Amino acid sequence: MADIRSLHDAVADLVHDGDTLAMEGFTHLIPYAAAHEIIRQGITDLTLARMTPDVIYDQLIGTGLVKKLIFSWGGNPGVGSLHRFRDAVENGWPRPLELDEHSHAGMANRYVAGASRLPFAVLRGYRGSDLATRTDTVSSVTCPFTGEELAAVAALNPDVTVIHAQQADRDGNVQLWGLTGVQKEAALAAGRVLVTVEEVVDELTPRPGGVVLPTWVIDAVAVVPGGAHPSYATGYTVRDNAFYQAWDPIARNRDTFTRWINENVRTEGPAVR
Amino acid sequence: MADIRSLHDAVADLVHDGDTLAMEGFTHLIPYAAAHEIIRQGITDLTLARMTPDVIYDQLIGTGLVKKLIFSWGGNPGVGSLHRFRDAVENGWPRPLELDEHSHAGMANRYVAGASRLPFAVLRGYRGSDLATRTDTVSSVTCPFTGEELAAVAALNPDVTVIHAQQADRDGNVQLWGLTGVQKEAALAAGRVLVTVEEVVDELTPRPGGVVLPTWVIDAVAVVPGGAHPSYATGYTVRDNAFYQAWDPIARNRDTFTRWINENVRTEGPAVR
Amino acid sequence: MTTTEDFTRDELMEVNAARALAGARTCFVGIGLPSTAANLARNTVNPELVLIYESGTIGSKPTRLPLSIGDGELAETADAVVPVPEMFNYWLQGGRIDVGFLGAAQVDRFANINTTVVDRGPDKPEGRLPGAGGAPEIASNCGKVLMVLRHSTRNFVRKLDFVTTLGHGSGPGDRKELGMPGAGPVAVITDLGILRPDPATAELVLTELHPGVTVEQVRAATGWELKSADTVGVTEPPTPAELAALRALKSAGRDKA
Amino acid sequence: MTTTEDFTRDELMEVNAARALAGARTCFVGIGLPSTAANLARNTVNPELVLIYESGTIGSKPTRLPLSIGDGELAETADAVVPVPEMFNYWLQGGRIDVGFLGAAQVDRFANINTTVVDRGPDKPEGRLPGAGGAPEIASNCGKVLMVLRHSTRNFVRKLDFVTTLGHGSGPGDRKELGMPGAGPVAVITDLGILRPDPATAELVLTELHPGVTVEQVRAATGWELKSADTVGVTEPPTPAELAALRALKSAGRDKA
Repeated sequence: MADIRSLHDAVADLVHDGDTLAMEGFTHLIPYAAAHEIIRQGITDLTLARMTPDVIYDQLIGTGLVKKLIFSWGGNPGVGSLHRFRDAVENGWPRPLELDEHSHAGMANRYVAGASRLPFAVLRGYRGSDLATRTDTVSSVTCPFTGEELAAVAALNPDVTVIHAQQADRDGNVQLWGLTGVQKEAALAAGRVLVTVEEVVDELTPRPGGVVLPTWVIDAVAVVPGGAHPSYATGYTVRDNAFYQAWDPIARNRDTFTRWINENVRTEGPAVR
Repeated sequence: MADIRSLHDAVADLVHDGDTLAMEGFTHLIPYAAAHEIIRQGITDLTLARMTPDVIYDQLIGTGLVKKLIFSWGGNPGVGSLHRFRDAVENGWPRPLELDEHSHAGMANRYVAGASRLPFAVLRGYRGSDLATRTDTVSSVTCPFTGEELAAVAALNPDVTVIHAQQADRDGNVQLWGLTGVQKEAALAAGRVLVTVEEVVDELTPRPGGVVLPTWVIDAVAVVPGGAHPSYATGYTVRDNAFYQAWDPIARNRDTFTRWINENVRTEGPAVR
Repeated sequence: MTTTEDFTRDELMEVNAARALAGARTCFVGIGLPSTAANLARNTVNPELVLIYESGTIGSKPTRLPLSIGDGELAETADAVVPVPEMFNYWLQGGRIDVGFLGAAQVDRFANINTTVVDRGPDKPEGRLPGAGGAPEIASNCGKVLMVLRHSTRNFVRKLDFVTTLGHGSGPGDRKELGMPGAGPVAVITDLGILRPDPATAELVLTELHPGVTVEQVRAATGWELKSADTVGVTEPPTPAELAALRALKSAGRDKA
Repeated sequence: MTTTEDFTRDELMEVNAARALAGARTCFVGIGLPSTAANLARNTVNPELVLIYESGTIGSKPTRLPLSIGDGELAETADAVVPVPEMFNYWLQGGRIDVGFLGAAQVDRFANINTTVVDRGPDKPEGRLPGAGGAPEIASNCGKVLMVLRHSTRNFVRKLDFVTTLGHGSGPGDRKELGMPGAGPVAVITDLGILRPDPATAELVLTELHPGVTVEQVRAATGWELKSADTVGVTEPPTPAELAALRALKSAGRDKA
């Protein structure tokens, strides 16, 4: 059952040093505020999982809290590179970053296997690609009916998954809508689940495209209006494309990055928006 | 692209003697009118697939059009046995009925594999059950990561799938809502798709829980108001529980069954309701 | 139906089946007697019980007993409706469900279940039952399993004609060896009493009688040499509130059918 | 940007990329240049084109160029929004998509793609690119693949440093041997012209030049000995309508960014 708690307490209780942590949201509903809280609390040695690492993981990686990244596409969407991610991979700054790299189809199916509590998932993927040579979470299985060899990807079961949603009710049931990406799978695959929400409402009204996560699959809900910024929450906020563009020069340089984190995340409490 | 056609023409063009045919709908949105049209046209030697054969398949089986049934639970929900199904299996009347029998989890995953165009799906299922001894569409695979042995079920790709939905727009896009069962998977797994609908509307309004099938995955749409009777279409009709109860004595006897089919399906055009 | 005081044996079965759901958070509900029990539990011992039906509804709150597992009210009152494959993969196999509540046609001493075919003698064709439905994976994946069915030698048999759904196999350890996550059947509630697996042997033994029922009656209705627990209890008679709730539920069902 | 008459080389690339979508029913759209091309196609040669984005939108009709693959307008204007796993399993792997439109960091002569790492010399660490995203399975499963990228020896290389996404492997037959359902890359549209695989060898050859571009310019911008088709055509200059549509699309994007 989800308790409705402060972001500080929920993060402190649910996210631990050394955890494998998934923060999902496919450009929509990215849980930035929770990432910032993790930075403020200095929770470290994390293995981060996310299909599209994006600026949120650039920030975590640049602060040195991350030892490994499980992912399939690491860019600033529509803008360019993730400079902190590149600096960590290429130069080991502020610490080396181990990679477990997949395709989107593979990552999505790793979460599906995780949510289904199966040890692996099957797809027709990775064929002819060098990707499988750099990871031990891609293998193959042979169809017992046709003899076809198919890719097998290992289940991904994060210790903790954090997502952002539009609404929770007072019992801690959650609804998100719009692009809902792989959030249901990431949440159901995890050992612990934290959901930040735009607001608490008396009753969840079913929405077209709505995904409901009942309170009994969630550990904590924290109310953080605007907690997806610079990403967005359909019906509440719009994507701050200007921020994504502004991030490029900030992240390009170690000092400007560190200053930005200190001024906007570490010092100020919830990041400025 | 789906053409909007008469039920007669759509069935005549899309359903052929000898086809593997899936008519899905989990007690909700069962395409009875299409089944009756198949009976009127005498399309025969069918292999029928359906998780819950239900009264709709009792009717098809009793008319002798069916040589094989792929299923996981064959009863009249809440009422009792399917007498025509039992008579065919036990006594070969009006013809022997071959069975390919699964669990619900296995059948659902067979459709998932079919929709995904994979040759098989994996589940933790059939353990300790004799089911696997009577079918060649259950086998096993070994997880390449953990060594665990899991059940593999062969993909189910019907030649044609028929479903009933609430609405289509004039382009043939379809929306169904309420309990949507395994219909999306059954449709996407099939070679051809026929959708009967309650009505055609100018524009599909997204609904909570709505499943949209775009026109380019459908071959034909036929407008058949009440086409799910005695099943129902949320928002349009309610389940005719009395019919399901009345079916029991009708189907118990070969003559009363045949008379009912002749009077209500064969002679009268669309079944009385 | 034999009546005892002011309630029937079926009502004893239904009330005790509902009581067995006290404390459960989530229940995967089969149609028929399990659905009666689960809905009665929501109206008595466990108002917060989350009912999950294989048609895809999570948290249904029907006001009457559904005739089928896909009655409209199950969806309309649900917290969430999910596609059937998701129900079986993410929710059931995903280990999200505390209790699976099953009926059965035949049960053996290890609470294995047959719902597929029955042998009707050398010169007769196999008798056809409905089949497995969701039961094999419900019994494997739920935290524990409750069963409810009427007590007769036709239902409680020495040897199953077909194992549709594994309960405890041939004894302790079988489930673990097969890699089944859940604990399996913990109680079989009938119109005569309650059987539970002996922790040492996994064999079903008589642990409770309903008021007015004797051990001999239960043994006579069981197809194997039924053993009794060291102490056999007697179930509490239905309370007036339980009976009222059960009867209201059933008549609401009849009114609308 | 070099301009030729009243349009830029980028505009030539974008207009020709859009034209390549004439007749397609469904297109799996990568972000960036492919998204520009696909949206332009909807406003010019193929108003009925169904745009599919990996964020889960089917039939998006954005009025401006999305900055990211998950911009709100993609979902709000879509015929259907599906979960990301369903997109990759039922729709892409399910063989529902006619054309996959990809960008690339490095391409080789067989239209294989690298978007993972580049070798920057013996004393330098590998240069990091974004990674695979959806490309390996888009290239495998779509009916055919179009590619769009700017022409330079940095992009068109003799040998890939890493094969992220297979195009034609090492020649004809490789895709079939690997069991890939789709036909693979059929055209690479650049700011200089269009390369297509030779049917006999699967090697990319120059088949069209944009107006004002010479074969020598293209060869100089290609990292391998680029061959030409027997006859090298010249693409039609953009029509005023095409240019107007392209510029409107881009300025609408800028206004709202």
